[in-house]
Amino acid sequence: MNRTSATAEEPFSILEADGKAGRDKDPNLTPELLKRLYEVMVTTRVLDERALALQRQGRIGFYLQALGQEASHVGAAAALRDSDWLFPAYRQPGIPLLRRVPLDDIVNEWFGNDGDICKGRQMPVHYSFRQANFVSISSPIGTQISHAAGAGMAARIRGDDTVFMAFFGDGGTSSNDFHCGLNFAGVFKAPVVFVCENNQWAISVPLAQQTASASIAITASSYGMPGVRVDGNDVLAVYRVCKEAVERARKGEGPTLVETVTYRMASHSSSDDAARYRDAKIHDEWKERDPIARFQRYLHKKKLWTEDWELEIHERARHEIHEAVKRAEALPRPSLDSLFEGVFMNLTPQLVEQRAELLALKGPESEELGHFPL
Amino acid sequence: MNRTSATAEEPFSILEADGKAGRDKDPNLTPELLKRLYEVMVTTRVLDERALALQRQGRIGFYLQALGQEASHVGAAAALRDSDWLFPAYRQPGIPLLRRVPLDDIVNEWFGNDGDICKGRQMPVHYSFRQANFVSISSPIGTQISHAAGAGMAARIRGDDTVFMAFFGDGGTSSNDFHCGLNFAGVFKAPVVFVCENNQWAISVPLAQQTASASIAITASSYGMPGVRVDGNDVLAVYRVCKEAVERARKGEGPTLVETVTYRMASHSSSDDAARYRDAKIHDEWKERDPIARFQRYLHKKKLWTEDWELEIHERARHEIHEAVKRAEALPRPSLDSLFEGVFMNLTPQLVEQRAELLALKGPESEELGHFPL
Amino acid sequence: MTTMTLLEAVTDALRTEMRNDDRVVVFGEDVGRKGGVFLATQGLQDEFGAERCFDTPLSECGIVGTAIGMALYGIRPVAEIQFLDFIYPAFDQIVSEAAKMRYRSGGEYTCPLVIRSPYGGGIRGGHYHSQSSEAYFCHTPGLKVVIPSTPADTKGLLIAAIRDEDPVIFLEPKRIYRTAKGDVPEGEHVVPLGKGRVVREGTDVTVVAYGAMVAICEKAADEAQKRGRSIEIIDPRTLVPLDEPLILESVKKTGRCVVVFEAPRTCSYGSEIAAIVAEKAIGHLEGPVVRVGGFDTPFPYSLEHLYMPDVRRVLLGIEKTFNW
Amino acid sequence: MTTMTLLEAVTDALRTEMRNDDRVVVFGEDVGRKGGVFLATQGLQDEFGAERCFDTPLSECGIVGTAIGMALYGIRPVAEIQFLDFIYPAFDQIVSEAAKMRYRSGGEYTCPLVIRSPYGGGIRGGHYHSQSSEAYFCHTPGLKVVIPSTPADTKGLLIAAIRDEDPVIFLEPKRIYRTAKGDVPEGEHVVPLGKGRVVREGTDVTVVAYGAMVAICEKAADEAQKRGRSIEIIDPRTLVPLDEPLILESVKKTGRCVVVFEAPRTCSYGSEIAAIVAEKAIGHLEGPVVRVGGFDTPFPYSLEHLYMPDVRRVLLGIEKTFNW
Ligand SMILES: Cc1ncc(C[n+]2csc(CCOP(=O)(O)OP(=O)(O)O)c2C)c(N)n1
Ligand SMILES: Cc1ncc(C[n+]2csc(CCOP(=O)(O)OP(=O)(O)O)c2C)c(N)n1
Ligand SMILES: [Mg+2]
Ligand SMILES: [Mg+2]
Repeated sequence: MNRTSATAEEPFSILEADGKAGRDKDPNLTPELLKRLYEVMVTTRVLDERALALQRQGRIGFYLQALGQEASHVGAAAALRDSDWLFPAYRQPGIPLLRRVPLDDIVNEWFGNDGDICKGRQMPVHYSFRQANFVSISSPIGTQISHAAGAGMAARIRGDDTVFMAFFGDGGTSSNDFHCGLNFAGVFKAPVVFVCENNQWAISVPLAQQTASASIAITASSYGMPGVRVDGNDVLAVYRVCKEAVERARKGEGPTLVETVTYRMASHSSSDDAARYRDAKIHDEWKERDPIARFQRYLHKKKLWTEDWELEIHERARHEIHEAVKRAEALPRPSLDSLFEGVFMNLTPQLVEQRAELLALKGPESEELGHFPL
Repeated sequence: MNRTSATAEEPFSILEADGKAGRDKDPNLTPELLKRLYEVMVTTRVLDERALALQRQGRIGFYLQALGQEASHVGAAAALRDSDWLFPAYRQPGIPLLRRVPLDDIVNEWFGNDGDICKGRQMPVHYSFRQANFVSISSPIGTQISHAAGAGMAARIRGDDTVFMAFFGDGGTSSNDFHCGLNFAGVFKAPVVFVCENNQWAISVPLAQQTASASIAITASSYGMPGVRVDGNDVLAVYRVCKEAVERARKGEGPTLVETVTYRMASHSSSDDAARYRDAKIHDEWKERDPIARFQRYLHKKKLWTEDWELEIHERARHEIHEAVKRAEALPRPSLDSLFEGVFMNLTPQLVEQRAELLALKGPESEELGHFPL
Repeated sequence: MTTMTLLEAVTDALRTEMRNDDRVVVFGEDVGRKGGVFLATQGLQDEFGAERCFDTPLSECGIVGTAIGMALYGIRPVAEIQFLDFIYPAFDQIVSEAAKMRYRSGGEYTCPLVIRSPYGGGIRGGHYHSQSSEAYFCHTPGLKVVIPSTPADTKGLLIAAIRDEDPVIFLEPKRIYRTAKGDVPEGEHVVPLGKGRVVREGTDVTVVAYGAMVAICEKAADEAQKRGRSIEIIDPRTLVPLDEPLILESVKKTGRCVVVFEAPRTCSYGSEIAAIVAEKAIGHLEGPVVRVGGFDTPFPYSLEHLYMPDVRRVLLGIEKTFNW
Repeated sequence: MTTMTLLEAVTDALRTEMRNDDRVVVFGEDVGRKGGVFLATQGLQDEFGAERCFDTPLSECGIVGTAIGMALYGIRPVAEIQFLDFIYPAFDQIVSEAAKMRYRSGGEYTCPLVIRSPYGGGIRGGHYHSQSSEAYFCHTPGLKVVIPSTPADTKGLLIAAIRDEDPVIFLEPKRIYRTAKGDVPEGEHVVPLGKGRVVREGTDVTVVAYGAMVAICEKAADEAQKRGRSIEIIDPRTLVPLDEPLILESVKKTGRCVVVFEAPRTCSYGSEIAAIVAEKAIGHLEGPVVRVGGFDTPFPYSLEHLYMPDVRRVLLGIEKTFNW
């Protein structure tokens, strides 16, 4: 009578080592979409590299890479319509690119300058892109999960057919909001696709210390929704699985939990050194499964990839980022006034008074600050 | 590739309608234990009735019955040794009786008088019985779940073989602490038995609005532990399932989630009227499965039950409660001084000052208070 | 005008705004079929259907988290937390998300939502059904905090809160849910956030009080009057943003200030009022600024009537501003 | 005596108590193998094993909830919250459970545990890695709140906190983790909770400051000295319970008081100090009690250096107590 714990099923995958698609599995996407996915993934990698370099040069304060996870989030988000909403975590830099957010909007955020949409309020990579239905990112892990559930509930109440996609990591599954967010979504049949990018690590904590569950996907049954494990380094597989989940959601059949099985190739962030706690061997194994190289072989086989094109993507990305960085560095900090704006829609009398206090100060501003996280 | 949600398995049960035990299922408990379980269950019911009557007469401020759930919690707790710890919710009144807590300690708590162990700090039924390893109950739903996990972790660290049992309701499974408590217990293999008394309702919210999961037990796999569904109105089944879980825990094999499927026969509390939101028909169906009547038939068959004995239990319970109430009502309120004691181990200077302020007051105390919850 | 209780005014406000704006939805634990444990949402599910007035699972974290998601998407959530004592599982969502959404996104995303919750002592609810934790929310930039003390203000302020473009914590003094009765305008009635109310005029001492403490202070003022003290009572109604001028002008007139509140004293809203007065009206003060509040202990059950400020304690506080 | 940084003093205190009492266990996110994101627990897992220094899943609620369970069972948990900004998922466990356990159970069950967390601004951490939320904990009866400002105090207070029979929130000013250096006694070193420290004596103004603000105030005091103002600086060290006499006597001597802190102003600990002074030293005040704190906005990233009190703002605050 004891229901013992389930074992993890193999992640669904399509792309084989040699670049072929598994029998009967190829979603047969249009060449345009295939090329677009590839371009975004490569550009994402270039962007990530450049940003980390800027951090190492002391030009921006912090950065967080998605190295190795490009297929996982780009493939998922590509399953949506542009009118669908995203509730991202901080490790999906490819999504703004996919949604054609201007590079300047991305780069200005790193610098927290006067051109930053967020007015320099948050650390780098905590984007907000309303035009792209990309909801403001915050640092506390997991909180966006119940937001997505709520937005989905709202769309149902309004009778809209918008679909919502929330991203979070394996660490995020331990959060309060994972539990209540999936629970509410299940009970209210919210049109949400929950994408857990299981990259095996939460900073220095490995998956086995995060949960005793055999997989993330099986936790879906706690919430009465389907759970799917998919190879997160296989952009076609991720796309296909998410497409099905999106369709279900749009038809009013409720939420899905998708676990993309992948690996965090970089350190957690620019402040972290994974060599302190992580085995290099496993790292090398995952390198073999690089999502860009795998997808490249597939495109190559389909005659959609050439070396020239590859070079072109790299060149364009480097150039455009370079230009955007140049413009960003020329911009000043947000104005002192801006410090008090947007706490509420209107300034309160108290904030007006506090602003006056600050404006009245004379003498040089002191700036003996430390570095993150020291 | 979509893992669709599991369906609920039938709860394990032993007692059949006619009082027989299912084939090969009878745990063959000693007559002493069988009689003790019955006596505690019946006494619990008498206690509950008396307390509610006191509340209706305006002699105590609040009460919460366990009508219909006597087998579920008494059977579970009976699987423990006295040295094992309990982290109860508010609907397990039979456990203090099982652990032979003096009636005066129970009754004084209802009155919040000077004899109350808790010094009148909490509403009725929020007991604490250190002597019985029965940890202080609080009102916020679910918080005790992670306490039990932590105590279990501590015992493992110390190398003790204590086992811990936490109780909570179906509503409690939606709490933050259900998720993190079971998660930590799973990861650290804490020797804990989590008992969810699924009585189908959380005040006026039915199970289907609480979770879309097919059952509570299947959520165990999210935490890498076994989950068991058991007939909560069948004291032998509950005992047997919990006994196995306790053994597993004691052997270092980790936690178990037990779902006792039962029904809240009474209104939520003395402040509630379930007729406002609940169908009487289902109620009647559950009445057929009354846990005391079912167990009585079994004992009767085993020649362990007589009408005289039944009367004797009732008489004794009524009499002893009556006497305890008489004594409790004769006791004064806790002293004014006590208001400031126990915030910390020692009074702080601030509390000494605040106490002096209160002691210096002259004139009659005002007492125009409302009733709970109005 | 209709005479109603404070509790009825809550329902009236919700009904009025649900009729007025179909984006308004009401939800929480037991608010649907049962109509709430205090019956504040009674009748709403019948009138507006289960899509707009519904029960949730037992998770305050989920209630507030999903409310934020709804507000982001553009509807107007009014979430009930059954007792303020149970709001803490949602604290992260309130403090880290609702309060900061507009600021952190440079105004791209906003959180117009209302969290309603009964608060305060006086109903024999003991430890966990009696607390006054307004200070936590007042200390959090980005939240507005509102506490009414009369039925008319309840309706007007709750409607204003629902229409506000920012998150509002709306705390209802449950002790006077049924005892506070008064005339309430029918239909539309808005009391703007940020404006306090002079409950009664006086010349000798300014007493600042809100929620259930206002009525206690009125009784104390009657008593004080008999002893020749003229008391001015100010009810700020909105704790954040505060109507500072109203309080400061009064204190400048009377030269004395007592703040009355139920919460534990340390870092309370009473401390805040005292600090403002000590910073901005020091030249006019003729005595100490006195806080009459709860004690720095958890909330008790049996001795509740001693824990909460009563007429005796308010009078003693008033006297302290003269004799110190 | 050894010279060490404030951060090293944290590690030293933990190591000392773990050697001294085998009931002490240290855990949290990334505290084990990695030694914490600030490396405060570096070396502990090597010395004491993974049973006594271990990583947890990413759940502050679970960290504190299980810490309470451990404390109930009789071991001595020292839990790390990676940044104070991330403590809110555990707020219910802290406020409803740890703080109230002793009181609600009539003393039957107690919660001797320590929650350590880096707090405050100054490391370019922006919105969510910079907040100072001590007031929430100070407002909660049943919690002790400790904030050191020197390496020696850090060690002595942390050891005292671990030995204390009640729950202690121990906040570490991360901005000065590596910049504050000083002599620290080796081995046993206990600084009793509830006793403040006179950082420097002076006659004209009392400045109350804690954490990273103490050093800023010392610089400001040097500046003020040049302008002929003699500043007395008091570091309360323990915010709850507070060493009130130390502050009140100083204010009675100087007649002026400025409180310096990083948190938003409303309902802050700065407001509390101001309220105490306005209540108990009013007759000695020669000027307003001035709060120099963070602003009532969320914490910014790019303008962090303007948000936090600096020497300029402390000096302005001091001047306000003279010219008002
Ligand atoms: C509530 C909370 N606790 C702690 C942190 C600190 N922190 C930042 S990222 C992180 C690990 C997240 O791991 P995971 O969810 O797996 O995402 P990944 O970084 O692997 O993409 C932690 C602990 C935080 N941001 N929020
Ligand atoms: C955190 C929290 N939220 C709300 C409440 C109010 N409340 C008290 S009991 C209850 C229902 C609990 O249902 P369940 O867990 O199924 O236990 P049962 O009463 O059925 O035994 C609610 C909502 C509470 N006590 N704590
Ligand atoms: Mg991860
Ligand atoms: Mg239930």
